[in-house]
Amino acid sequence: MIHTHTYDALVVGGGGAGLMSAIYLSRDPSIKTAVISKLYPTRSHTGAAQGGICAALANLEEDHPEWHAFDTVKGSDYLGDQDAIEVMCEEAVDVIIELEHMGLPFSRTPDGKIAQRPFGGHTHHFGQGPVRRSCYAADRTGHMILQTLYQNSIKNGVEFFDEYQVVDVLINQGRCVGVVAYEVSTGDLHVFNAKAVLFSTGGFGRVWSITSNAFANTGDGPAIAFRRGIPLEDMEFYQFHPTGIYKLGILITEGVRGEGGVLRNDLGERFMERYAPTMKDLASRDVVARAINQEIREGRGINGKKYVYLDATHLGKDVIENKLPDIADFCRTYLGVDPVKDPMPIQPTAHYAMGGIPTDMNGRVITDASNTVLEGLYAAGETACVSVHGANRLGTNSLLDLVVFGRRAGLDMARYCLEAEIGPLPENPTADIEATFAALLATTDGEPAARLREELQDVMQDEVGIFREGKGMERARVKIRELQERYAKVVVMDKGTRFNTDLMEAWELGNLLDLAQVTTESAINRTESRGGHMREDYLTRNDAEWLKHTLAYRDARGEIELRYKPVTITKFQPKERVY
Amino acid sequence: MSTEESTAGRGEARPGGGYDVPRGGRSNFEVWSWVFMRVSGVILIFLSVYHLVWWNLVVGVEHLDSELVIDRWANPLYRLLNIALLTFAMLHGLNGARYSIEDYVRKPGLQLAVKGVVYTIVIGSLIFGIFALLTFDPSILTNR
Amino acid sequence: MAESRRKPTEAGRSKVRIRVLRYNPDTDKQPAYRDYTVSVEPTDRVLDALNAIKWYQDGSVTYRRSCAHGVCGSDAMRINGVNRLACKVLMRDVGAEVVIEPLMGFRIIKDLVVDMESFFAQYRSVLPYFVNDSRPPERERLQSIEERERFDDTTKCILCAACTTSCPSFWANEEFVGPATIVNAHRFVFDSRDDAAAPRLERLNGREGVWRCRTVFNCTEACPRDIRITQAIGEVKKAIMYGQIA
Amino acid sequence: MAKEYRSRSLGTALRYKGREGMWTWMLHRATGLGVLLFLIIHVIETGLIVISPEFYDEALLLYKNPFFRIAELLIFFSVLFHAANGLRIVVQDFWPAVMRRQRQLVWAATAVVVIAMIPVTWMMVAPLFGWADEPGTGRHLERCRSATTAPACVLEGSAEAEAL
Ligand SMILES: Cc1cc2nc3c(=O)[nH]c(=O)nc-3n(C[C@H](O)[C@H](O)[C@H](O)COP(=O)(O)OP(=O)(O)OC[C@H]3O[C@@H](n4cnc5c(N)ncnc54)[C@H](O)[C@@H]3O)c2cc1C
Ligand code: HEM
Ligand code: SF4
Ligand code: F3S
Ligand code: FES
Repeated sequence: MIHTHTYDALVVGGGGAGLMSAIYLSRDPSIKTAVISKLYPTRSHTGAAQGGICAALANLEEDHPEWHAFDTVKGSDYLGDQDAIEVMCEEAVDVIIELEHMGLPFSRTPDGKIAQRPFGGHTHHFGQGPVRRSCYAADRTGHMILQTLYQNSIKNGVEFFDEYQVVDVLINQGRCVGVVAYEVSTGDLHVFNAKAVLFSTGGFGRVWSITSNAFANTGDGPAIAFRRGIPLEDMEFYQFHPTGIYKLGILITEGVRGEGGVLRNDLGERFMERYAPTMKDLASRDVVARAINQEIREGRGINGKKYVYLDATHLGKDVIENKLPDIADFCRTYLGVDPVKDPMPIQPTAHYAMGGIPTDMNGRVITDASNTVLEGLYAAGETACVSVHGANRLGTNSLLDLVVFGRRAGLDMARYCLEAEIGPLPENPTADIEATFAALLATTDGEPAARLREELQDVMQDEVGIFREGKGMERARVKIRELQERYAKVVVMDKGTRFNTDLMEAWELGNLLDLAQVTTESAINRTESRGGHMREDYLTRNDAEWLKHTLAYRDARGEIELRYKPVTITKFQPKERVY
Repeated sequence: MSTEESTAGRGEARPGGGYDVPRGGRSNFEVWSWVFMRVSGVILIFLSVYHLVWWNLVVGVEHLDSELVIDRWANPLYRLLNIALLTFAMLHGLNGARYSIEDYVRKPGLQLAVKGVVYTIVIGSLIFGIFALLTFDPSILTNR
Repeated sequence: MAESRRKPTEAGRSKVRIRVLRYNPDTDKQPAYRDYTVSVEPTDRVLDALNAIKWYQDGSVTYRRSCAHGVCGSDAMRINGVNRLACKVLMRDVGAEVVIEPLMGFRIIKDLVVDMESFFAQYRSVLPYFVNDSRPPERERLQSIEERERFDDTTKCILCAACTTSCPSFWANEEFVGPATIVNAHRFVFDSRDDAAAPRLERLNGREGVWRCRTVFNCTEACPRDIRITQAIGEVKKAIMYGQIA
Repeated sequence: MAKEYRSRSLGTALRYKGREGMWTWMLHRATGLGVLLFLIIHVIETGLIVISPEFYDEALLLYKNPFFRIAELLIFFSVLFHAANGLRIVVQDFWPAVMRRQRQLVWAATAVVVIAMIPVTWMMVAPLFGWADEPGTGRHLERCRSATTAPACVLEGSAEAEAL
């Protein structure tokens, strides 16, 4: 059955970015807004963010947005667009105060202000040493942001379509006119016709096998957009967080190191002193993750295995119980390790997509190097690439990205909705997706999607992970091709219409495959090392050739075509990066 | 970069009041009955335990007879204590019964009927008990 | 993660029988148990075992999940008779036979997926959001560490519904707002910056409000976030009581 | 729409594996209702005294039936348990902070009941088997000796009669 709805603005995804824009849209009751989310919004992965959200509030010591901007630019390995970074760091202060006014229960300083703590890569005086910049609510900052934004959406009477999975975007006559969503509980298709659509569907960490990302983080947004001819930017830059729980990938926040935790190898050495003499354990993530992998490769993993220790035992019970209670809980639950007494076994874990759907500073999706806007389509959050994170995101800057650019997108959509007319739907808007589902359901004798997914995740982890190298990535390219062919014969065991998550998982696998392919192709082509993209066959950064963004397109034959786009540089000229 | 437009109306609900004040039952009946349960309960600890210990352990059920009861009721203080015990226990028990009925009898009509029956029985026996204690004439013993 | 840990080469695996209460209203007359055997490691989560069933044995087994580490609140279900998050229970803690059933008191949509609409409707009924209509200061509203601590516990709620669906008062009476709603009211009632305690307490003072709570503690025992729910409810009751009769 | 299925009935509670708080709640409820039922009967029967003391004495024979002793014990236990547990609830209600130790509180209240029930059980059950005197025998004999009007105050053939 097919239902049709008409709205002014549609927000796809109920995470931090989506809700922030929905709150702004809902301020004007004349704009009919709906949030469509495949999970109940409070289940979004923003809730998993732990450490904090940075802003130069200077509540505890001197700090300035320019310092923050510098750190972000340096963290991005100079690939971030500096105009956007400046906007983000300027607006950070205001948006944090706004969140506080929305009720967000930040931890407090003794004089009642928002508390702040140091975080990886955040420094004072342009790199002189760590600064307390990360605002936090114990170690559940993301949870509190997500809850607060959801609460405010309820307060503003935002309309929600919960457990509706968007499966296609409708682009007609050069502008976006809506989406198609699958109502999970009934299997019905819904066509949403709208003036403006925002994609804020989060990340796609499920491409890798060791990941901090949720099962739901399958990159539906970018994959849908990509298939409809929208490019994806900087997909080769994927962040591996240094400290994931060994084997499980569950994140141990950088806040542990912010509070004074240190990394140790099998010899008990605090090895980060060798890799980053100034910032030590608080160097930027790419640097720390690589250092850990280096230690492991050189045989100094604990007992020769693929992990090292994150040691917080010297912090004392009070700090751990009060500032890092959830981390303590994870360690006790999943490892049987009490961080008060024992070090935590950690290994780098796939964490954050710097790349995504290219947008301008108002969240408008752009389709080429000259920043041509695709009317009516917006993106924000991890799904989008503004690009403020460049080649490597600093800790706490993602939550900031969500709220700053979620807000900007919301405002711009509101403006657009007031002046634009609703565009006509394309003919037979559900035909393509119906065909896709029918094909998936038709197979009765084939492989389970899970097997393909595992093989994909393994090859991506091994060949397109922290260390990359031309030959390995070629192998990955071949493997992904093979998997894409096998995907045509994947079998969906559940043939019903009611809450068919089997079908959805199979469809999501298609997204993972496409994104893995774009990531691999973009990475193979970039013959340098920069930020999260570390190549063993091209060990250094090469600004002369590669100080540019990648834009990946899918051409008519389904092949990937790579184009490039210049980086915006304002104040900070590229320099060598030392921490 | 300009941020002016974005600071407008931070943290505010949408104009025209985006939220409704929820409506609960406006009565305070539940809080009062809750408090009554605690207060009567604590009083009942003394009254009921005393009552039980006295008749079961001090007097002994084997030795019970009307004379003993009449003897005791001759003292107005004991009669008052008995009235208190009876009243508190019945009202406390009645409200307790209401909790259970409201939990387990969910059909509105049926609930009303069951409540009617139970209330009648409990209040009826309470009135009967108080009536007995008040109208009781200790002289029946001597008259015999 | 789960995927790589399920490789059959690893040692320490054992076979476990998982008994799932299955129900698809489109095809089944009533819920029925079905048994599956999976090979697990002691440190696997129950969610990993369910995934192993869904991915390789029976794709129609249906449940919600997302974060896999106890922070999103998707996968509350009844595991060996008690409400738990499937991703927070390790196989070594449940024995060789595990019975998995949906939360009690909600309509079953399919298998372990229950209809949460009434749950969220209850939640929305207590103004679960910050209200302070006075003009905000230029910077943050100040709040002391102690004032912040006052409601810290109840900010942890992930709306998983494990508490509400473990509550005998709720099983009996679905109009009872349930512990989760009270927890979320508590979070604002005791926030020194908030101004709307009165209407929230009024709602909770109603017939189906806090007074339906019989301090059974099932909620507190079930809460995956270790929120001291019954205590929070007690604090709300006291606040109403002193507001109304003292 | 297909048939709606949800688990919501009296039996539901029995399918959940609750802990201390849950079983004490069930017992609290059961004992409360049980005692209420008994109270109603008790009031009616005692009230009879107003109508006719003789009739009351007849009715008392029911209590004196040895099998009824078990019921009396149950009522004793019910009131004690309900009282101790009720007190626990009241304490928790007025000092919510003690709920951190809620399981211990349950065990403490239960311990009080169990300890109190040991002598009570002995005193009420032992006489049935002749292991001890009926409670209050001393007082009773005292009264019989000084009795002027007491009708048949000593049970024939009983230990008391011999002692007299
Ligand atoms: C464990 C962890 C810890 C982190 N800690 C920090 C930190 O301390 N500081 C920091 O700044 N950043 C942190 N990050 C990064 C940051 O949390 C995320 O990048 C960010 O939350 C992403 O938010 P989002 O709104 O873009 O997406 P999400 O919060 O992931 O939300 C995505 C939404 O899209 C919906 N959705 C997805 N697909 C569809 C579809 N097809 N149809 C409809 N809806 C769909 C989902 O239901 C969901 O509501 C952390 C990330 C992780 C994984
Ligand atoms: C002896 C001292 C007593 C104390 C301290 C006491 C205490 C309490 C308390 C605090 C409650 C409220 C429970 C709640 O709200 O969760 C309660 C409930 C109840 N009481 Fe008592 N009570 C006592 C005696 C009695 C007596 C004598 C009766 C019978 C007539 C009785 C019958 C009930 C009933 C039926 C309930 C309702 C149970 C429920 O809702 O689960 N109580 N009692
Ligand atoms: S209070 Fe605890 S159990 Fe209840 S919904 Fe919140 S997190 Fe879940
Ligand atoms: S289980 Fe229910 S009765 Fe109260 S203490 Fe928890 S809400
Ligand atoms: S999957 Fe998120 S709580 Fe279990």
